[in-house]
Amino acid sequence: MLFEILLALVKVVVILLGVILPLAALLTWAERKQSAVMQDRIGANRADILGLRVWGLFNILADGIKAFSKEDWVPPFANRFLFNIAPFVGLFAAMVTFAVIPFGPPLTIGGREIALQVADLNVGFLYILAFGSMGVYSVVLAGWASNNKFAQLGAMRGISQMISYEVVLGLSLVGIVLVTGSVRLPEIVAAQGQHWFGWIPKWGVFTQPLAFLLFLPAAIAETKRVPFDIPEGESEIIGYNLEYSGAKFALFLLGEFMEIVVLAALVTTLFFGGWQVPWLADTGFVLGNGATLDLAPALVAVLRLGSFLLKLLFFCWLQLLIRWTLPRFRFDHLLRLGWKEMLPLALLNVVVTAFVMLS
Amino acid sequence: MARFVNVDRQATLKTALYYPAVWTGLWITARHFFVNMGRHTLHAIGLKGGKPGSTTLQYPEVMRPLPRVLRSLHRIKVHEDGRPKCTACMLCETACPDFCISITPMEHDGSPEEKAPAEFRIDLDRCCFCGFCVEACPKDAIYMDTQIMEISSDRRENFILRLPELLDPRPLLCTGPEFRGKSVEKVLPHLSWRRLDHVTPVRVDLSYRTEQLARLHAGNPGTRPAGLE
Amino acid sequence: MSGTRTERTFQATGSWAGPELVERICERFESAVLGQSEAFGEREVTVRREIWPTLARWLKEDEGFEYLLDLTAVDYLGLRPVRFEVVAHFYSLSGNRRLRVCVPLQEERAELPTLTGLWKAADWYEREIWDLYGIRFAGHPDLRRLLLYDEFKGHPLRKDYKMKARQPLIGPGTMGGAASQSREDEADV
Amino acid sequence: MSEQSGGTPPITAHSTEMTLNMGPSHPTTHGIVRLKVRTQGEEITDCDIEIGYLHRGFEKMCENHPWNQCVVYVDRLNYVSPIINDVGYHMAVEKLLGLEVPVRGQWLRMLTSELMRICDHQTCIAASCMELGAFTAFLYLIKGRDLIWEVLEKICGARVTTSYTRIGGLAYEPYPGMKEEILELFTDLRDINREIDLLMSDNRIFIDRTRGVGALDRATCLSYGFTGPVARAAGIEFDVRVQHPYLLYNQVDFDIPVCSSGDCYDRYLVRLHEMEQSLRIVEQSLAKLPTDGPVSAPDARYTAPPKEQVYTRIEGLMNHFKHHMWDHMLAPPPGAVYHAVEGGNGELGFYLVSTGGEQPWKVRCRPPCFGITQALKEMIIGRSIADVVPIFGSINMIGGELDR
Amino acid sequence: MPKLTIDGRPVEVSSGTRLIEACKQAGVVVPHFCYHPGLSVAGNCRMCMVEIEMGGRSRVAASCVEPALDGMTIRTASAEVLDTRQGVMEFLLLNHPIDCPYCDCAGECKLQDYYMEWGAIDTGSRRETEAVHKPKRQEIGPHVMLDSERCVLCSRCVRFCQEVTGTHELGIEERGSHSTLHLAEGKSLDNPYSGNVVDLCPVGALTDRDFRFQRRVWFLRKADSICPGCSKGCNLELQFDEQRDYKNPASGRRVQRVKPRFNEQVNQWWLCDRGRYGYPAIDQGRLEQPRVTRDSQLALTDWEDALGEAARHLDDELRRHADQTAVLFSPDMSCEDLLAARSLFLDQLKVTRADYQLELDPRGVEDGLLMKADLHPNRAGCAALGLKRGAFADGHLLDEIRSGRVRSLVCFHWDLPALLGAEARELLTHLRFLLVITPREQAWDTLAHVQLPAAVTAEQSGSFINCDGLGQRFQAAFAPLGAAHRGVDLLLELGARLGRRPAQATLDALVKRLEAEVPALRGLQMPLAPARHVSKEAAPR
Repeated sequence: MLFEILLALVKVVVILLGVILPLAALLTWAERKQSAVMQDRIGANRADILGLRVWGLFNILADGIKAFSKEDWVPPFANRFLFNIAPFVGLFAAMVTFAVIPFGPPLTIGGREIALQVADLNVGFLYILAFGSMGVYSVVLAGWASNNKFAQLGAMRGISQMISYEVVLGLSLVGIVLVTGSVRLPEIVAAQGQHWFGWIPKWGVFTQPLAFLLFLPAAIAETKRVPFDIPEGESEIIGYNLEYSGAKFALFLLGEFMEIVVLAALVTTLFFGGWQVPWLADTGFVLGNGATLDLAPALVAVLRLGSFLLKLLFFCWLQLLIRWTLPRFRFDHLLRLGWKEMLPLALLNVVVTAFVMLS
Repeated sequence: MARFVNVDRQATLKTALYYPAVWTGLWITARHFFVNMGRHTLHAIGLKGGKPGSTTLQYPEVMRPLPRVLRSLHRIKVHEDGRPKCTACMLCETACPDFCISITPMEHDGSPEEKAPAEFRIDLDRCCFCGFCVEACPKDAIYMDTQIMEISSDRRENFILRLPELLDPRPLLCTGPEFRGKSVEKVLPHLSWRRLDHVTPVRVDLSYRTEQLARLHAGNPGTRPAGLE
Repeated sequence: MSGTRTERTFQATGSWAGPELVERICERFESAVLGQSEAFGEREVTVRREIWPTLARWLKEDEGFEYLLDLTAVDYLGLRPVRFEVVAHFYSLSGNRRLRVCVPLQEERAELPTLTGLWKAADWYEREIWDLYGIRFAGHPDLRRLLLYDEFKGHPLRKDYKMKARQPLIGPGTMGGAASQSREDEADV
Repeated sequence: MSEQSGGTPPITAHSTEMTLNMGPSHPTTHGIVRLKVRTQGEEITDCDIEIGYLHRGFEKMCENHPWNQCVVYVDRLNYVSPIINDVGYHMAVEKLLGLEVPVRGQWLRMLTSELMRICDHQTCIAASCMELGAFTAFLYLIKGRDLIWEVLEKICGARVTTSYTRIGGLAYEPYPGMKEEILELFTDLRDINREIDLLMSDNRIFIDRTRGVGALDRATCLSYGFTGPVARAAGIEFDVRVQHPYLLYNQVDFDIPVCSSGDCYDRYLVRLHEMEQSLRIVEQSLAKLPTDGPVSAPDARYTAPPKEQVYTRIEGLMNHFKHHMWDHMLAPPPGAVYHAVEGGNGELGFYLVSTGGEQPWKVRCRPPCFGITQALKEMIIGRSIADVVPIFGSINMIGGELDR
Repeated sequence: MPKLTIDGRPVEVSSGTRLIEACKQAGVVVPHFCYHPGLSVAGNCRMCMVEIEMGGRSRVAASCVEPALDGMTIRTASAEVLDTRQGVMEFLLLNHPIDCPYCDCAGECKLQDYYMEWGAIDTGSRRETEAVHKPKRQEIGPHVMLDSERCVLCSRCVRFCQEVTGTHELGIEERGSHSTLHLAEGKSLDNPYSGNVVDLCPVGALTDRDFRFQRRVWFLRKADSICPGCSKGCNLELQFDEQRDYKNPASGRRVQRVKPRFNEQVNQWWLCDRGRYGYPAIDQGRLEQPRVTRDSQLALTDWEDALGEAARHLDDELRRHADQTAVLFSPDMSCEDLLAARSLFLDQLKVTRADYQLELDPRGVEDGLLMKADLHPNRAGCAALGLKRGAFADGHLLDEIRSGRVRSLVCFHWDLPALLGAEARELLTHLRFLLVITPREQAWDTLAHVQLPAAVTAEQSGSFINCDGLGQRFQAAFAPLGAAHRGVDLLLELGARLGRRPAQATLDALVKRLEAEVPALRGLQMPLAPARHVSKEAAPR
């Protein structure tokens, strides 16, 4: 038992410090650099250590130092307590979601099977939805506690947006659950290791294409980024985090970037086979025509971990691409899209999937 | 030969579906991304001939070539013997719409022009860089071709150019707060002041001013005929 | 610069209203027309203040001048016996012609009826004229200063407003204007 | 605001309405303007527009400067298309003087004006896109603007504060190779326009944000005195270049795009198409530009003599002095003129009054975005806060000419 | 009375009128260099050519030489005339140096004006040959600088020295293009009217050494004033520039130069050098702040304090020893100041002893031309206002003090310490109270109890009556220096401290009262406010 707890702790530390935080931090850099390259610019690259610039990677450090050394200012008219905890709520919600993501196949070390997942909950799927929706509290608290009209408006928009899109989010995933027959994420990933005709992997995106097309925007809406950055809408109402500055503002940003990572991980897990590599079985590559290429189990594990990471990075990249390309929705258009267009489609998807599964 | 042409555009199914146009947009930006990344990579591995990966420049290490006509910081030309070409004719002061030029003239024995500026001040805080002074100068003296664009300081008096700086503006270049306390030699190689290379270094002869300046600073308006009383 | 000048050969670049319009105006408003001219190819009519809104309505409704392109004022202090002149530029899109109408105004009665009922554009133009020249527009729904702040003293485009006039400081830290500088050249109104 | 807008009840702690101040420094207001907005939830119920934050006393300054020094103030009216202002002002002064600008100067004035119009529309579309969140589109357009500015810099020695024209002509001769450089530039500009078209025009998010937003009917547009792209988007066929052709606009072939509904989307479309038409005008101007001849009227009374004459000959020197000295410089005969050009935002008129002095008695600029900004109130009342963004972007308010 | 037609306009002029004057009467200004109405006709510049048609024959002739005859038809701008003028301009510019940038005359130079008006054409005639060079920068007198290269040989200066001053310093030697203006052997242009040759020179050949390089003429503003230097009351124009003094207060001078103003009755076109170069007194040696002596200590103070002190003492003196109080007016004061002072001290405060003369008044040189021995501009004004009162034996102030009949004194402008000598200083210490109102810093030390700074002539509007009984108005050119007050304002303030309401509380009221009282000041034109300097026809050149 003690070992289990210790192992879980180690996993938490490794995942948090080894994957999410660095990735989120890296994303702050990637967002600037990628947008710059998209826009024919050079992007941030001035921070240097001993004249070494490394394409501006040290800007992450500089940003961190700057954000955390700025004055931590609470407006006098704000509700101090709620104002202070709001960013942490957001950060927490984004972090804990990662607990159920399987980022690699179970490893067998010393005869003991170690799942590359912090917690293999039998309700992992619900857990994600549950904690994903906790993010809304951060927005509400920040907006309300700031006691500022613009922040308030942002919070209001945030609530309706996030609550609306949770419905679509959940419904679009029902199809996956129906197809894979499980709400445990490792099982969902495992189910995507199969192939049709030996060639086409049974990834979620192929079994549930409509669900994917609905899930992606709905999930981006949950992260409150362009084109769904209405709670922020920096050119209209500046947003729910208007009164924040310094470290706490940085926490909001960090939370946002973590959500990007989580979202990428979710898309990977649910729709792109998680750690699965097409045609890679435990023993090595098995192609549709029967050809095989045997690989050492360690190599297979590394390939699968790498595959997960690669997919994760790709979806991070895609999110950034979307963020810097599209204009912002209007509030009512967003709700119309959610309730009137995506929700019926999601329901249809569930019905059709169920029908197909039944028949 | 001009016609009014209606360019109304109707909504189509393609637009109604969101995704087609969104993917088109993503494709455009992604293409920029990959093309630029490719160019950056080629550049990084040493193929410097191709197009650069970005339209922006790594300022101030890299400077865009500025055209010669660009109106930048003022300077005053000198004759071969080191005298300023300016004869304090005041036309630039007259033509200046911002009243930023102020010249104190004086007699100059050593030149055929008889007259020279004892003091020539340009208040850059007021200057709008219109170039009227250059146009007005009848002696080919004042120019705005130093290509010095970066003029910064945290003190107003640093924005007043006087005759020595106008004749050789290079010492000016260290007025910014980040350069304070550093020597010219230390600052110059870092910045774009290399630009000044095309402003030929001149031998400036300001010796004629000493007496006049001393009088100015002493507050003595000079000898004049006795008054009525 | 004095001396001989060549004859001004000016080609009209746009079409301005022809003399027949002026004839119609004279016919209709008779004695209220103070003068008319065609200089530089531009048609100008000077009228008495009394007929201002009537003339404008007539121009808009009967003569097809849909546009009130510009409304401004000129201060002829020391040049003309009547100090102010409100100048309007009308434009008829359908007939493609322009017309300038000037209304001289005495300083003591610097007031005109508003045109806001005819052109919405008149609203801001009139506010601007009030702001900068101090000419009032009777019947204007909201005659406030437009470009300057409410505490501004004087009307700066009047010729007797000195170029270097200073305004009292306002806003927080000036103790309700008590600390405002008093200078010789401060605006005196 | 509540005091002024009469009937509306004041806002109290228990009102469902609230007052929002958008501006004077608010991300939507790219230009300093303050919208005091009264909202019911997200819906705007009333609005008061406060302008004047950029009031620099343009008229007063011009009244206190000689005729030929006003150009530095005129430049800064519409700072995204300064040369059009320069041309407008100087054509008005030349009208007063009865001065004819040589053909070469006219072509150059025209082609630089059109380059400026492209800059103006680029800036406007770019800013609207950016405020809608499409940041990349913004930078693509700004990149295009910068390409033009780089040429402009070589033409007149400055990027924004051009001071390009003079009474009787231009301040600078075109530089060698200008024609080729501009034509080369056009491939890039057209690419950018195409990319923007693909990025924005069919994007439903963009269409939803702009279609049907900010539209006013034709009668209201006329009543507010709309001119330029905003009027043409509403189907009003008015363009000073057509109705009152100035310079040599009647010698080039171009279309003037017109839409019918007058909403933000149509304004965007009109501007997008106008850029292409301006490119066409520039191409034709370049083709027709005479290779030699003066760019300024060679009239000793109005234009300064060439510098080599000033340096070497007493005649030139005296002429030069007479051009610059107070009490001797150019003074148009008494009279008043109004001259309009098609600015980036519509009819840009200059009403000048001369009393025969060396300084203008009055320099009035008819700012094209004045009426349009005034109509902003009518456009946004009844709409949501989010709609302020595209509407404000599409009217292209330019603080410099609005507040003067 | 010949009747003639000038440019289509019929004109009738008195017989013997030169054509150039006839044209002027017809409103046509004929360009000219050598002609000057105050000098004899030389007819050597050939610029004033006009076309004369008479008896069917037409010819081009110099209008300064030809007398107007009945039936003449004059065309001043016909093709032939313009051609001639252009030729003259080309000829004059042939050897002219390229000097405008450092020639003080630029801006009021007839060559510049006429070139733009009549000769704006560059014929390029000097392309091959080198221009003739002549001596430049010659100091030919204490006030005048000569540049022979710029000279157009109009000979106005030569004629002035012959005809007006009769001193014959200048002449023209050599011939043809080598003709040069030069000083007569062993002479220097140092007559007391030498500054006038600078005004006469139509180009930049003769320039003012005092004004040399001080300020370009197109920056100057002008105000009509009267010379306060002597009782002649010459009309002059103060040319000043206030715009720049803030930048360099040490060397800033407000008045840049003084030019004569034409007045047929007084000075015609001329001005003596003493009046012309006396303007530094406007800015130098001025009392700029009120001074008060307390406990034998001289202290600078503000107006509030100084006026209070003066009023307290004066009130005290008048209440207790009214008969021992005297007022010494000054003939330097304007009539308005005098009236205000009279109304305060004589009419309201009932001071019984007053005078405006002093026994030791220095007298200047008197010549037949302009200079007068009486160095005060307004003695006649003082007389006209009847300022002598009480037993004040004709200016013998010292006797009065010595005898104890005067124990307190209000002294205007007079520099008593300088005029009266050491003995007087001793006497002045006997005074119980001494109030001094003066624009000048004077060596009163602690003798004066209160010194109040007043404005000088250039700083206020007012009027003088000259030695011939002619009343003349002048205008304020600029604000008083430092804390100085204009005389009228100062007296009104002082009166208010003493609880007196003046009968005439404004300058306008004073002017009206003066017009009613003094016949010489009736119906005078009020000069206009200072104007931007227009050099062209301001002083006939």
